[in-house]
Amino acid sequence: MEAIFAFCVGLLTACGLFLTLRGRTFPVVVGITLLSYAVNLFLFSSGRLLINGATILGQSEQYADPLPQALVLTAIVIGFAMTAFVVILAIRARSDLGNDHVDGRNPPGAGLPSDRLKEKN
Amino acid sequence: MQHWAVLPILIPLLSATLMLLPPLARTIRRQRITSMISLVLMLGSALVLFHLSTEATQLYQLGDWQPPFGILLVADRVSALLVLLTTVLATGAVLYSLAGDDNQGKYFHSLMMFQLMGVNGAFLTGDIFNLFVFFEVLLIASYALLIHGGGKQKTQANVHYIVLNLIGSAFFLFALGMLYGTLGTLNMAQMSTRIADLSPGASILAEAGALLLLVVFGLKAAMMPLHFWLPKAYASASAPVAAMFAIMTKVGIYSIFRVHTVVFGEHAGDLAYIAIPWIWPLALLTLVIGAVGVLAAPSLRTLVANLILISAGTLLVAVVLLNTQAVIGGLYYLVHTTLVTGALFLLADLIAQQRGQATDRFVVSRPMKQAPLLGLLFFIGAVTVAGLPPLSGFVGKALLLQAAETATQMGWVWSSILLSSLAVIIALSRAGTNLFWHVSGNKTGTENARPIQIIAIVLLLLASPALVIFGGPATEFAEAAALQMQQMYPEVQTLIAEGQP
Amino acid sequence: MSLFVEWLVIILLILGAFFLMVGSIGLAKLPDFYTRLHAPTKASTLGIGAVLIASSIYFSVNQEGISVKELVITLFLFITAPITAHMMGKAAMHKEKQALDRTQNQHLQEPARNRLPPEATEQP
Amino acid sequence: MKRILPFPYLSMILLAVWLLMNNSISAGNILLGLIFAVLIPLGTASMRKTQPTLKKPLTAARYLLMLMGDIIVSNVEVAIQVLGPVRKITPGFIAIPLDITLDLPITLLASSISLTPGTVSLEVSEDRQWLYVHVLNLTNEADTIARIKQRYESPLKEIFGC
Amino acid sequence: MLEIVVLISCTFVGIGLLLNLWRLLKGPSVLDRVLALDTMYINSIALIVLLGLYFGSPLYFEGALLIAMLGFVSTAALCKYLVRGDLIE
Amino acid sequence: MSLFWILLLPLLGTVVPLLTERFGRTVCAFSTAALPALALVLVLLQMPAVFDGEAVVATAPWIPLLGLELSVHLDGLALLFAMLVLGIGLLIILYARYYLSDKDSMGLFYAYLILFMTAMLGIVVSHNLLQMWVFWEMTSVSSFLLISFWNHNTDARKGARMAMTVTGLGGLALLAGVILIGNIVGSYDLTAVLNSGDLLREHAAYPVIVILVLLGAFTKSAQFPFHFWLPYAMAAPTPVSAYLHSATMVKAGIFLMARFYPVLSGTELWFVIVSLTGLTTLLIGAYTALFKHDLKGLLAYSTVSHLGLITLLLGMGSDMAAVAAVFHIINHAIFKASLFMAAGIIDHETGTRDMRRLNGLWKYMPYTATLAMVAAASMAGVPLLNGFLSKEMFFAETLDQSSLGSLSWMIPVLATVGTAFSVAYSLRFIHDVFFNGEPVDLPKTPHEPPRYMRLPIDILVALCLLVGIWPALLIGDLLATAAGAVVGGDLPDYGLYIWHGFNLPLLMSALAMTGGAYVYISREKLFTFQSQFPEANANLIFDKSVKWVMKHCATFIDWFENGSLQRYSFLLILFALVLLGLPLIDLNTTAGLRPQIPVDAVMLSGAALLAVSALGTVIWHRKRLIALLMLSVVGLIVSLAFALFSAPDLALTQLSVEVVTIILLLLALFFLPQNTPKESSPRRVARDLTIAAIFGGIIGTINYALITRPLDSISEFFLANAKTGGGGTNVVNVILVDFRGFDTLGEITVLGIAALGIYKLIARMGLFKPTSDDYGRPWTEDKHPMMLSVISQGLLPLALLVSAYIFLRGHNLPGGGFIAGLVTSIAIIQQYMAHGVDWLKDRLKLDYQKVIGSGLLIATLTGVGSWAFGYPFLTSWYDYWTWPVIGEFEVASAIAFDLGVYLTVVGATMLILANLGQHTTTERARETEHQ
Ligand code: NA
Ligand code: NA
Repeated sequence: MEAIFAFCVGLLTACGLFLTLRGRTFPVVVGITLLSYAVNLFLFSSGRLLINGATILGQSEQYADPLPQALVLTAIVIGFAMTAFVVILAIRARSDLGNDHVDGRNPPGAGLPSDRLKEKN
Repeated sequence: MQHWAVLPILIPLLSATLMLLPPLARTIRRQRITSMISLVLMLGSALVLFHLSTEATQLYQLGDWQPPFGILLVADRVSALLVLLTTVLATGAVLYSLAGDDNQGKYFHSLMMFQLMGVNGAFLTGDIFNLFVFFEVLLIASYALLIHGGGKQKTQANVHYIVLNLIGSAFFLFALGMLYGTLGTLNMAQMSTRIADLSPGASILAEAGALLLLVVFGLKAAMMPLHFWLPKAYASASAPVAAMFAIMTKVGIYSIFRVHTVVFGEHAGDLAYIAIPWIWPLALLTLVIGAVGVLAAPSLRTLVANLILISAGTLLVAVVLLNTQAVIGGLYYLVHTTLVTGALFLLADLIAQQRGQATDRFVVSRPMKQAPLLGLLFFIGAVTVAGLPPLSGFVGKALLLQAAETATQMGWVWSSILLSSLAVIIALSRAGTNLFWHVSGNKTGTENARPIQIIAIVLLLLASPALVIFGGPATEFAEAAALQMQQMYPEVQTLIAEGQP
Repeated sequence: MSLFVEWLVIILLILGAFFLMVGSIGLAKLPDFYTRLHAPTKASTLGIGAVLIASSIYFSVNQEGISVKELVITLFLFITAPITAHMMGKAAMHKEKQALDRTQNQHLQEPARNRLPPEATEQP
Repeated sequence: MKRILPFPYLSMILLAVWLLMNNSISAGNILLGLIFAVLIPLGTASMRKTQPTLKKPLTAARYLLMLMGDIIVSNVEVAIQVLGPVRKITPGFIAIPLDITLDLPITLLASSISLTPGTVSLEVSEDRQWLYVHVLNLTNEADTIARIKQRYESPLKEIFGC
Repeated sequence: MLEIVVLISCTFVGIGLLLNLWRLLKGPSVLDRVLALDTMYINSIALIVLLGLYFGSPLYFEGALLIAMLGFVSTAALCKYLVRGDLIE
Repeated sequence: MSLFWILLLPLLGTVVPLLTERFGRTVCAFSTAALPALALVLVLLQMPAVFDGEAVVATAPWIPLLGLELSVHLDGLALLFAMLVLGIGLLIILYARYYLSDKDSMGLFYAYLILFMTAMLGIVVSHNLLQMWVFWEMTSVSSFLLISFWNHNTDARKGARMAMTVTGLGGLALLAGVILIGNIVGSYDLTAVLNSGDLLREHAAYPVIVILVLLGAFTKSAQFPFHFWLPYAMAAPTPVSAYLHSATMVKAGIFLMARFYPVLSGTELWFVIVSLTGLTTLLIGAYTALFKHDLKGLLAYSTVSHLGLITLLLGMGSDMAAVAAVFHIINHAIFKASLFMAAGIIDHETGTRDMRRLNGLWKYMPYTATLAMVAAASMAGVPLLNGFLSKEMFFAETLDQSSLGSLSWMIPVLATVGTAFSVAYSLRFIHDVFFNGEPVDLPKTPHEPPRYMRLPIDILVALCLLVGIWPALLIGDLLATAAGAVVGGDLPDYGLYIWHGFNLPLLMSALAMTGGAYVYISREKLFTFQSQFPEANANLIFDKSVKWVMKHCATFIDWFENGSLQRYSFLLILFALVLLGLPLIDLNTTAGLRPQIPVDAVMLSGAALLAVSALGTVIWHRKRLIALLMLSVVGLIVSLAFALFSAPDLALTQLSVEVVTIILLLLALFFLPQNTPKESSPRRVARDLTIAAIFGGIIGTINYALITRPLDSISEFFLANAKTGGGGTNVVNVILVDFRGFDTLGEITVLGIAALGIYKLIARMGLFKPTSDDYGRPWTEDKHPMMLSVISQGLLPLALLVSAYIFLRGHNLPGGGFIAGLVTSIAIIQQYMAHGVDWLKDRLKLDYQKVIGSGLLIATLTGVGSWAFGYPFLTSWYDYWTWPVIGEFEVASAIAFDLGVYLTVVGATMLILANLGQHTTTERARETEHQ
């Protein structure tokens, strides 16, 4: 299982980083969210993986490492706060700068920010 | 039970919180008073802590839990000094803001206090995850402060600043995972003792973690090539905020020092000083980029922002030289540069206000209403920051030059530091002559600067002559602090030892 | 625990899991959105219900005291599932989802979307 | 009494749910449950639209049981239809004229419809006169409508006395 | 015995989840994907309950409860977004 | 002790003029002169002691760690220069009293002047090299102020900047040199340094030291190739020029060479560099001076040339040459000061300095003319004047030296040529100004200046004559002691006579005289010859080159910091990648020895779900809503994973955060474009994919290596003490609220701050409001679907009950304040969605800011509470109580803390979401009104 877990963490990291390297705010936000999933799983697993070992005293035979869990909880909350801020900032940036490019300027030859989806049915 | 060590964190937290609640939340006036009162209290407690730390390192076990299990605050000379420095800087910034900047948007005073809490926490904590938490506190506060006053530039700069720092925070957590996953502890003192005993495989993982931490701290410290966020962010921030930001890069450098020269210091076996070879070239490059930026700067704010880069590079040099003299110079220089750059940000704002359309750009403009006064302040600031005698800059610079030991070190360190100083001299003489003397038309429009603003700037600038006049005691303190800092938290080690059955 | 109870649990579990799977199959298989809408809203409710009851019985028997908290979840699902379906149907009509060709009374979509009586729009 | 318990039914439900969740009827839990059963309705009172209250609790109970049965049946039906060949299915829209006009009953009706035999309520006309439903396998439109009306609408009408 | 049954049920639910995923990827429309997500919520409730049974531990119940509550909210939010754009107005 | 007063008095003197300015010019001038005069007296009082060779030193500690101490001394050299600096300084003060116009702020001028005087004095009397450097730099700074005194004209500003830059460069070099010397000698104390000449000369770093020190000296004393700044420094008021060119600034460089002469000279390197530089400077200066039409320009270049002469002398290496150098320092100071003052008078009286217009001033101001002519004659080296004597010595020395080996004969020849030119420009100064026909349309008709304006010149010219006639009597001892200090040993015996008999030097003088006369007579040809060469304006060139540097710096910065976040992020990630990757190369075995968990079908399908949906998020990232759906699947699976791997609390938290995030992103998406345009070039996409993939691979590898290795962590402690110490069975929760409650406090603070910041962001935010959905359809009319709202209001109480339940059990079972808070917020948000802002506005009166505040306050005060019992911040307390009927129950301070968490979470989340919702609604309402 460890291998699969590590693979997923790596994949999430890769996907997250790729999206954070995009040029528009929304994909970047999504990327950062993916990245934070990867980070949380990674930090969580630094206490090693254990099944059926919830750290509720008296409920399990052996216990997982509770410390990383606590750390990840903190990390999740902080991550949430940061995401929230950056999301709203994205809106603000678009209203201030007129576009949603991370650099505040539409690169030459960029398609219209809101070109319509071709909806299949 | 002495609580001094925790006060620099609690006082701002409490006052910031109270300012969100009635009755204080109602009027800006009440918030201003609260803010000033808490600053006075903080100055007081910081001074006491500073005094106590010279007698013995102040350890504070939060929740009364034995380290390494609980979070421990460590107020040794250095952290006490930095807390004091932060408070002084904040006092200057807040005083300045009272002239009206604090009313450009909501929550200014609360956010400023939160920022203080974060910075002080980062300086005081002895626990690496707690360090992360305080990093986030000071970051989120800075995000919020950066947009204070509004405007496109701020928004734009903020986007870059935040995204880069979010990636940085992610890396921080990766690194923490690697370190906890190998060392099994978060207490920095205990980490430092465990590194040497790691199995080969684990020690490589720990090394990876340590190096990743360098990226994180380097980003905060604006170490090249992670400095890109800084110039725009600092140049666009509103004056008091920018002044306050002068301390933020120092947090990164302080962390690099703690982690990469103490925790991963000489006791770390194979991992001793792993990061140093990386920092060497980057420190010098940071200096160079800063110098180039200073020469390229089209406006005073940008110039000062790049001065921050130069100071970051200089301090990194102080880190990598790995000797006491360097740390002494570094500490002295840190205090000097933080206060003077802070003052210059404030001054740049006044200048911009009095030059009308031209603001702080180096173009011909109408003469300033208070040219002589501002000119004098600018002159003092410029001489100080350029490291020209008789003001404080030269002492730190000379101490660092002396710290370079081998011929190679001298070659690199001296050339980069001295050339960057030359660049600063050129740029500042140019800036000064352009801003104050290259004028046309007559003084119109703007009203005089408010006395409180001048007081704030003077307060920060006074440090410069003081640091020279009392250079003897100052450097002696720095020496004591340096020697103490290079040891591996002896007091904490004993405390941990007591805890072990 | 007694054999009877164990078998009860087993049956309930298999049943529930089966219905859940059927629901998902329907989601995957059915031809248009409106028909797909049926599968989860119903199959799921029963599937989940069965599984929950199984767990309720299991824990009531295996631990001191009864375990009926599962009922709360069932309650929630039965309250919310129809509303979810309603909202999605609303959205579907808003998006003018083409219903399966052989669907009867397609003309009703128009008034339904605008929340008007059927007479409001004449028969085609 | 009305001031402490503005919505007695709600309070009862809350207490019940509380005890269910805690799996215990210890005195302490009952006390806590009571506290919440009183406080929460009071706290949320301002956010409640007035709804018709139960007139016939027993009918309501019977209605629920019947619904359960229908759900089970409908699940089997749907399961067969899903697993069987899809080609046979002939879906369709129907518009059910409503006699009940109040929000809560209509909602309950729509929910019942959605939960039971191959039907999903899609929309209610703005004038509360029509309920639009999608039928998975529409064989006889009139029958279906009639069946729904008598099997679900009339009992609901009774229950809420409207 | 029970363990095996639980595993079998888990597999059923797992298959269900994979089918949902297929619908999620295939679409064709956004709504189909929303529907797929909603079904996934349901299936994962089941999965968590089964997990609890498997471990014989009641600690996972709240997880199921939360999904039941929050899944509804997020689906409702998505639908509201599709028909009105603005969630809170 | 009194020695310090030599420095302190002038230092105090800087403020005097600023104070006395308002009492009138004369008062101001004399009060200003008082303190320097006193200092001069003090210096003179030390004279006998110095002549007796006593060590006249006073030291006080300053910054020991830096090796910097306050240390003042007077040896011969210092004495000589101190006298020049103060003496001539006083004359300048007097002169400036009349020179300055009423427009000029006299107080400021004097203040700068005295500051400069102090700095210069500091250099010469310093006994500590670092301290000397400090004053050295102070002269640069204060001269900047003086040169730019008339800052309204461009030349002044540019000249000042140029001087600052050049001398600044030199100063930094000098600092390096000084520190290098200090490192070698182990002290900056002058005596110590002067006693370690051999040590220094033999040290490997000697060449570096010499070059650095000479760089300092040459830049300051305008030696080739740094000579160009000096002529432009004359944009300063003439008194300043007179001072800078005679006794100070430029002489500082000479002083430096003289100071280090005993320790640094005496090597090939020194001789070659110094003598050649001196010679070149001498010639260039002398030649250029002749062609300057500006009176001060001529004098400026003559200064350059004479400084070259002195440098050349110091480079010859014979003790006698050193004596000559010192002698010429004195003489040059005297006549150059008087000449500049004369030029100033002429400028002052005629309103121009252009010699093509200045003619025949003899009949307008005969007295001044006489003085100027005598001084000029001295400059030319006419017998009976002091200039003659030192020039003779100079010639003598050029003859017996061998600095250039076989080419040494060139030096006397070139020296003669140079002197010839100096004769020529002196002649021009005399003839072209005072005779040579009638003046050409002068702005004013000249006449003699006020008497006291001339007094300084009287004194100096008198000195020229007296020294010229009775040299030994007047300055014999001074010269001897000064030269002694330079040579650093016994002096050769030399005679200061007017008449040395007919000898080669005399012949050289004669040649120079006649040659000079001839050059001047045939100047027309020379001028036409010279006019072929365009006159290079060093000022412009320098300014251009600085501008060039700045421009290229700017272009570089614009290229490097091009404002592209994508580049910045890429570099950040790349950097991290390198630092992470390199160590791993040494990692031989990835897998550790820890037993691993077997895989089953469900786990696999879960992993598949995660992987596919993650990839889906990337693939569909342009269709934002779909990406969002994929993202929420990822979140769902992650929380399931947490549940599977024994972290129920994490699962719950992840779930609730998940939903809030989705709602948030949906709210945002409405005001952002629905789709991302295709704009990344294939190369960039490939690049990003590569780096992302590699990074992901590395993280995965590390993660695998990590979790397959055994770990010995501190966590046993938490398991052991959670119940006994923290009073809870949910260890994670106990860690959060107790062991590491401080983290949690910080965490909720972050949340609170974020909410405040977001409030700031939202305030006064304009909006892009899509009028139709993504497919161009108008939105439905039905804002708040009836059934949804009916059910929602039924759900609210239930949700609140659930959150209460989750909150209360948190300490012992999965749950806690944070999750409860999120559940509550979601329930409220649900109400907003179902009923709308307007409906809730007057029904739900919660000030979320207050909620946050009180939450933080409660949490903090809970922590502070433990102080009352003498425990540190956040020390927890709990106890079990037993009540009739109720039975036993626990009361723990952790609950209060958790309540703080709960409130903060609710407040923050609502402030973020509801506030955004409200704002957007009101915004849209207003917009629609406008339409
Ligand atoms: Na003439
Ligand atoms: Na809204």
